[in-house]
Amino acid sequence: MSSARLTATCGPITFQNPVLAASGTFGYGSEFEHFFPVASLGGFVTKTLFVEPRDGNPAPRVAETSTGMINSIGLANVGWEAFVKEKVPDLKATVGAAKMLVNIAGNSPDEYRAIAARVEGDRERIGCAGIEVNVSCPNVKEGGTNIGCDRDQFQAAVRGVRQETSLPIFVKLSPNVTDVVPFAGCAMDEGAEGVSLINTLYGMQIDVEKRRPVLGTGSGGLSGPAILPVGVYWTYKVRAAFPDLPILGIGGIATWRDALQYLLAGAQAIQVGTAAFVNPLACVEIIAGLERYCSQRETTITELSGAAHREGRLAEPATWTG
Amino acid sequence: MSSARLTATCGPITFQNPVLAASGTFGYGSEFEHFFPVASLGGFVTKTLFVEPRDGNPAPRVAETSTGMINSIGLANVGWEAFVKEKVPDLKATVGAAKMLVNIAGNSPDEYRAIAARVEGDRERIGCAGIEVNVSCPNVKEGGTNIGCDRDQFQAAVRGVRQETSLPIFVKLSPNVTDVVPFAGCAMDEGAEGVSLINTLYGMQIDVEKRRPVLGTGSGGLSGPAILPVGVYWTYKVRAAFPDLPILGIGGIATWRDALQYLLAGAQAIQVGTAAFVNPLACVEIIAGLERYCSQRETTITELSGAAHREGRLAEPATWTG
Amino acid sequence: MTPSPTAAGVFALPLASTADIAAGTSWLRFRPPPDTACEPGQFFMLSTVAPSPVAYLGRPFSIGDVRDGEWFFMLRALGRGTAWLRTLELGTMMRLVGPLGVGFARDESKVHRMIAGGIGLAPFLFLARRLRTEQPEAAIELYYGERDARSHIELTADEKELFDTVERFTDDGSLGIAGSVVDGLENRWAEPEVAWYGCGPQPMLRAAAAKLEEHDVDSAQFAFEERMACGFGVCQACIVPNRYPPPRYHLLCTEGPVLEIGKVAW
Amino acid sequence: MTPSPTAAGVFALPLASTADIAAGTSWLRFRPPPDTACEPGQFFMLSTVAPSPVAYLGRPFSIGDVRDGEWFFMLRALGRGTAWLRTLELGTMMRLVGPLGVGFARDESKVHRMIAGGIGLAPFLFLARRLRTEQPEAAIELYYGERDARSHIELTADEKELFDTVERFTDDGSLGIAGSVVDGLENRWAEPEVAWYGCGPQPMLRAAAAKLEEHDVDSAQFAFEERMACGFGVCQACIVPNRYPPPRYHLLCTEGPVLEIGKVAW
Ligand SMILES: Cc1cc2nc3c(=O)[nH]c(=O)nc-3n(C[C@H](O)[C@H](O)[C@H](O)COP(=O)(O)OP(=O)(O)OC[C@H]3O[C@@H](n4cnc5c(N)ncnc54)[C@H](O)[C@@H]3O)c2cc1C
Ligand SMILES: Cc1cc2nc3c(=O)[nH]c(=O)nc-3n(C[C@H](O)[C@H](O)[C@H](O)COP(=O)(O)OP(=O)(O)OC[C@H]3O[C@@H](n4cnc5c(N)ncnc54)[C@H](O)[C@@H]3O)c2cc1C
Ligand SMILES: Cc1cc2nc3c(=O)[nH]c(=O)nc-3n(C[C@H](O)[C@H](O)[C@H](O)COP(=O)(O)O)c2cc1C
Ligand SMILES: Cc1cc2nc3c(=O)[nH]c(=O)nc-3n(C[C@H](O)[C@H](O)[C@H](O)COP(=O)(O)O)c2cc1C
Ligand code: FES
Ligand code: FES
Repeated sequence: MSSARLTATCGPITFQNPVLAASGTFGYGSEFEHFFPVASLGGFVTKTLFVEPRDGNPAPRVAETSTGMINSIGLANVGWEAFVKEKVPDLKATVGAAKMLVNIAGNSPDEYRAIAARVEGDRERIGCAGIEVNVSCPNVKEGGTNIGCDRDQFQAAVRGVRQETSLPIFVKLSPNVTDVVPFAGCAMDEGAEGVSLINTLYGMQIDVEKRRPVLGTGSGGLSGPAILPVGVYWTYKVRAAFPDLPILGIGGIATWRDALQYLLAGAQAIQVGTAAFVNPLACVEIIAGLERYCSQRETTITELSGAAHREGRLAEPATWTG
Repeated sequence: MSSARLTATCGPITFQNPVLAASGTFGYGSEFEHFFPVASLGGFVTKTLFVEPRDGNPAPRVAETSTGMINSIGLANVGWEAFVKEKVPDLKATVGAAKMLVNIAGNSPDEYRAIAARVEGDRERIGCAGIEVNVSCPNVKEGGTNIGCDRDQFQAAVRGVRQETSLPIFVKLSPNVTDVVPFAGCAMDEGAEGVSLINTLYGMQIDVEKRRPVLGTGSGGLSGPAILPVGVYWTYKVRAAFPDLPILGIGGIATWRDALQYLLAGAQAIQVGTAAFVNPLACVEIIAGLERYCSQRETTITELSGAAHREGRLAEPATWTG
Repeated sequence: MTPSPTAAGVFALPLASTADIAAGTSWLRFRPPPDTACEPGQFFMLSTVAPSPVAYLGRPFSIGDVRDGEWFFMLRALGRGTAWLRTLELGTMMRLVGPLGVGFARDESKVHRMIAGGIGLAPFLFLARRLRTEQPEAAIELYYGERDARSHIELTADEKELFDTVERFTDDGSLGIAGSVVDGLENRWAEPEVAWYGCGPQPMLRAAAAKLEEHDVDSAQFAFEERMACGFGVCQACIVPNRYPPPRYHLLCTEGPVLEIGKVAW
Repeated sequence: MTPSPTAAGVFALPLASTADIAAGTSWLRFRPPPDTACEPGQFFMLSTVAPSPVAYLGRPFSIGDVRDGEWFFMLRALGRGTAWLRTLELGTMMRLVGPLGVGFARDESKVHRMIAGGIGLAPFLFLARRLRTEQPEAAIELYYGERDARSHIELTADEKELFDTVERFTDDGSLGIAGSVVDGLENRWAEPEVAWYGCGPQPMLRAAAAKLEEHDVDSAQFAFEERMACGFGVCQACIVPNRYPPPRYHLLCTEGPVLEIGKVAW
């Protein structure tokens, strides 16, 4: 149980603390039970689920970069049916007081609609608090354009999900666009309760001995501390544009200070991914750090969220650099 | 003098080796003379120059991030006239056998045209080998949309420069777009001799004690080892799309292995920025490392450039991650 | 005895000692809290508590030996991360996540035969130590190959005691028998009542598997290697193709690292 | 004597020794190659040769003392990077870029008066040492303030010898005179033939500059601080507003870190 100071309200969902396990980095929960009680987290986001199971990409699937990594897992997942039958019973027990968000995706706007319908149909059985919509997928029918980077497809995918479910929806935004803000606006306009940001950046590593890309698929998604400033930037921009849109901040968070950067920039809660690979206790340490910060300064997560905007110090983040 | 193995041919320009000093990170050259002979570099790119001098942004202008930094210098520069009168004489002497690229920018496509005309007018006096066009500037007349992130303004800026000068042009691309490839294509179509990539990523850091952004302008540009995989990715993609378009690879290069990643991904030469702040000898060490690699393996920079494509191992970098 | 995965933990421990045992190869020693059980073939993810500039992710290492309640890891510097781990000062606070994965099943057998290539030797001292206690009558054999004498890890007298036979091979003949372990085993693949264990480079394991198959040996436990980001089943990095899909892949860190060779699509 | 910037270099040197001198404060010692000249007030950018996970960029430190050809830096742990630098093991290979910037001009004067706040003490031992040799007749005075006795850096007997007067202040009165250096100097601002030097937190420097101005003292050399990425004039990070623009800003790392106070727009 976290103290009341840590309560994090993200639109319709209240988390006992603002620290969530990010999609694809905490498996189906039980893997972490050896290390700490997953129920002590604010929330838990499942690996992305499709209607059909996916094997994912060939090896190598990961490569280490400077304070980060690239991955090309390829959204390997057991598929909806196996998830509900084989994973959910344990997962529900594991997640306990933490809120579960089911992360979903598809290969076309229609597939998003289909998986959302499945979640809606099984919602009682799963006991999830909401849905996170991962739009970082290529539309296989339209020749691989990434759904999260194309406004029309993005809109169609979110709309389809909204039509199928009354569960709270968080749309997980890709940073691989010219401007994340209009995507957040579009999600809001389509009736999403909030946004999660950011997913991974495009990245590649070359093996200089073998003279070819390290990953089996060539390139992958960059995550880890390296990308922290990028996630904080977009959190700040989205919060400035839509002050009432709840944000789950993600990207490079490894310490309570990192988490606090996102909260101050405008997130209501945050997610931890890559850092938990290196230090499975990262979330626990972050919760403890935030608890200490809040009680020493007699403040709350709710008060801190977006506080960097209240100083009125900057009109608009610089578009000038260099 | 570098060995012949290191000769780097980038369209019409031949560099004695593939290691260039990046814009805005090597001042006007003389600052590095204490540390090593700048003339031993492949090339030298000047700080971005405008027609008029610019003071740049208020402090703090830099903040350290995980293996990187964000900066909001704001393109402080002495302006064209002072550059030619006060800086060029020393700079020419300093640069010597290294090739000088003059980096230029403006606040609107018209200003790009104007500064290009000035370079053309003074080209004999300066003795530069070419122009690098920095498009990472907001168009102040059009309310701050970044010229490098807007196809129409980008095209207008490059076209203006091309019309004013017959010097080789390298357009320096921003990674803050959904897809860098069409910008490279546009630069090529407008008659640019090549592209430089990448400039900095948008980033922000929040001071968790003061609860406000660290940089005076709020946000800045992210550089350093953290962004290496992003630059390598876009180098690979641009080379795949336009095999004959010369590329100067930039972003996070600190070691010869990093440099080689860019070369193998498709760059003909590379630039070093942030790494030279930490280790002023970074370029020298990179040149020595490449020299060693090439002679041990009896190969040349020309042969290595793009070699990661020749393995025929991947059809297309993955758009799937996660 | 089939090992059941023991509960993994996160341990922050100072590096207690290091000892060089061959070119680029060292023992790393730690003093864990009492009663933390490990099984031969299991592994730990090792990283430094202070974030590292060189290796952001942890690196997997087999539990190399357990003596007087202390943990030993046999570490060979092969790349950036391992080279850096070898340079750490005594007392450096390390993070050890484990024990992870499923180790070697130790069924009754007349002969336990281990084939090791290079640093593939790592899990076998501990395996032999356990087998000695559990099956005192069984013969324990080690066939261990290296590139050359410099890389060869010389066993201590105590370590040699763990085996009834130690046959040593080097590619260049600078120590032991010249040639590969697989060639050197020529006439012994068909021997009955042998429990086979393997660990080493992929080409060696593949060659050994081919020999075993050729001789109709249908069971052998090989410890595999694959890039790992987490080590405990959440990142899906560590895939090994499954001979009998679905699923298409095994997850090496939780189903392995020790796998029956029949399960793997080579 | 007006210092001319000496040629800077990149030195890779092992950390030769460290010594704690107050809460969170140490001396770091290095053995540079012979004949590398430094001027008081100049600084070095310090980093580790192996890239650091904690501090990617170098950090600026004044040359704190030069004795028997060895360099000393007085380092106070104030944030992430400095805390980490204080934990480095002896022998760690460090990169020292410098000497950088323009130090203190040392004109003839009857009295040389240094006002230091906290770690602002750093450049003054070396300045005093030089002045002692160059102007043996002049009086050298130090007014040094700290938060409390714990933070107070106790000078050694040899160091005290460098000064004719040492007045110590603490905010809480736990050592020396209670109160700030600026308050403590109340009646001495107007004294003639005093060369003023200052280094310390911005509010203290601002208060001192106001006092000097009030008393029509038109020259004083203060060492300033600003965030630096390079330290040698290429990144344009280290700006200090210019009292008489253009240009609007001084570049502290090359024009400073020591500036005549009249040049700065406070
Ligand atoms: C279950 C398991 C147990 C192991 N036990 C031992 C042991 O006891 N002693 C020992 O010396 N080594 C052992 N290894 C191999 C060791 O983990 C690798 O040598 C090490 O990860 C290489 O890291 P690097 O940074 O030096 O190599 P680099 O090649 O520089 O690493 C680049 C990346 O590749 C990965 N990588 C490279 N080689 C391997 C490999 N062979 N296996 C897995 N990942 C690799 C690294 O994790 C890293 O992400 C084991 C590997 C596994 C999977
Ligand atoms: C010319 C010069 C000489 C100095 N001499 C000394 C000295 O002799 N002894 C000493 O202990 N300190 C000295 N300092 C201050 C010292 O450089 C800072 O305390 C240090 O940079 C803080 O780093 P950090 O990572 O601990 O702080 P953090 O606050 O964690 O650093 C965050 C960032 O802010 C910058 N920063 C923070 N505080 C300062 C500061 N006061 N000055 C410049 N940059 C800062 C850091 O470089 C870093 O990029 C000097 C500073 C300058 C500019
Ligand atoms: C302090 C600083 C100033 C820069 N100034 C410029 C500039 O004036 N013009 C420009 O085109 N790029 C500028 N850049 C971008 C660099 O040239 C380079 O593209 C970028 O930093 C990525 O490379 P790096 O990671 O090696 O630094 C600047 C970068 C930094 C860090
Ligand atoms: C190995 C790996 C697998 C991931 N799988 C998914 C996924 O299935 N669905 C998803 O939405 N995001 C996935 N992500 C992205 C993370 O949830 C997170 O958005 C990203 O890694 C940035 O956060 P981090 O820097 O804390 O890891 C994955 C990330 C990694 C590293
Ligand atoms: S290493 Fe992460 S799942 Fe196996
Ligand atoms: S610190 Fe880079 S210019 Fe001064």
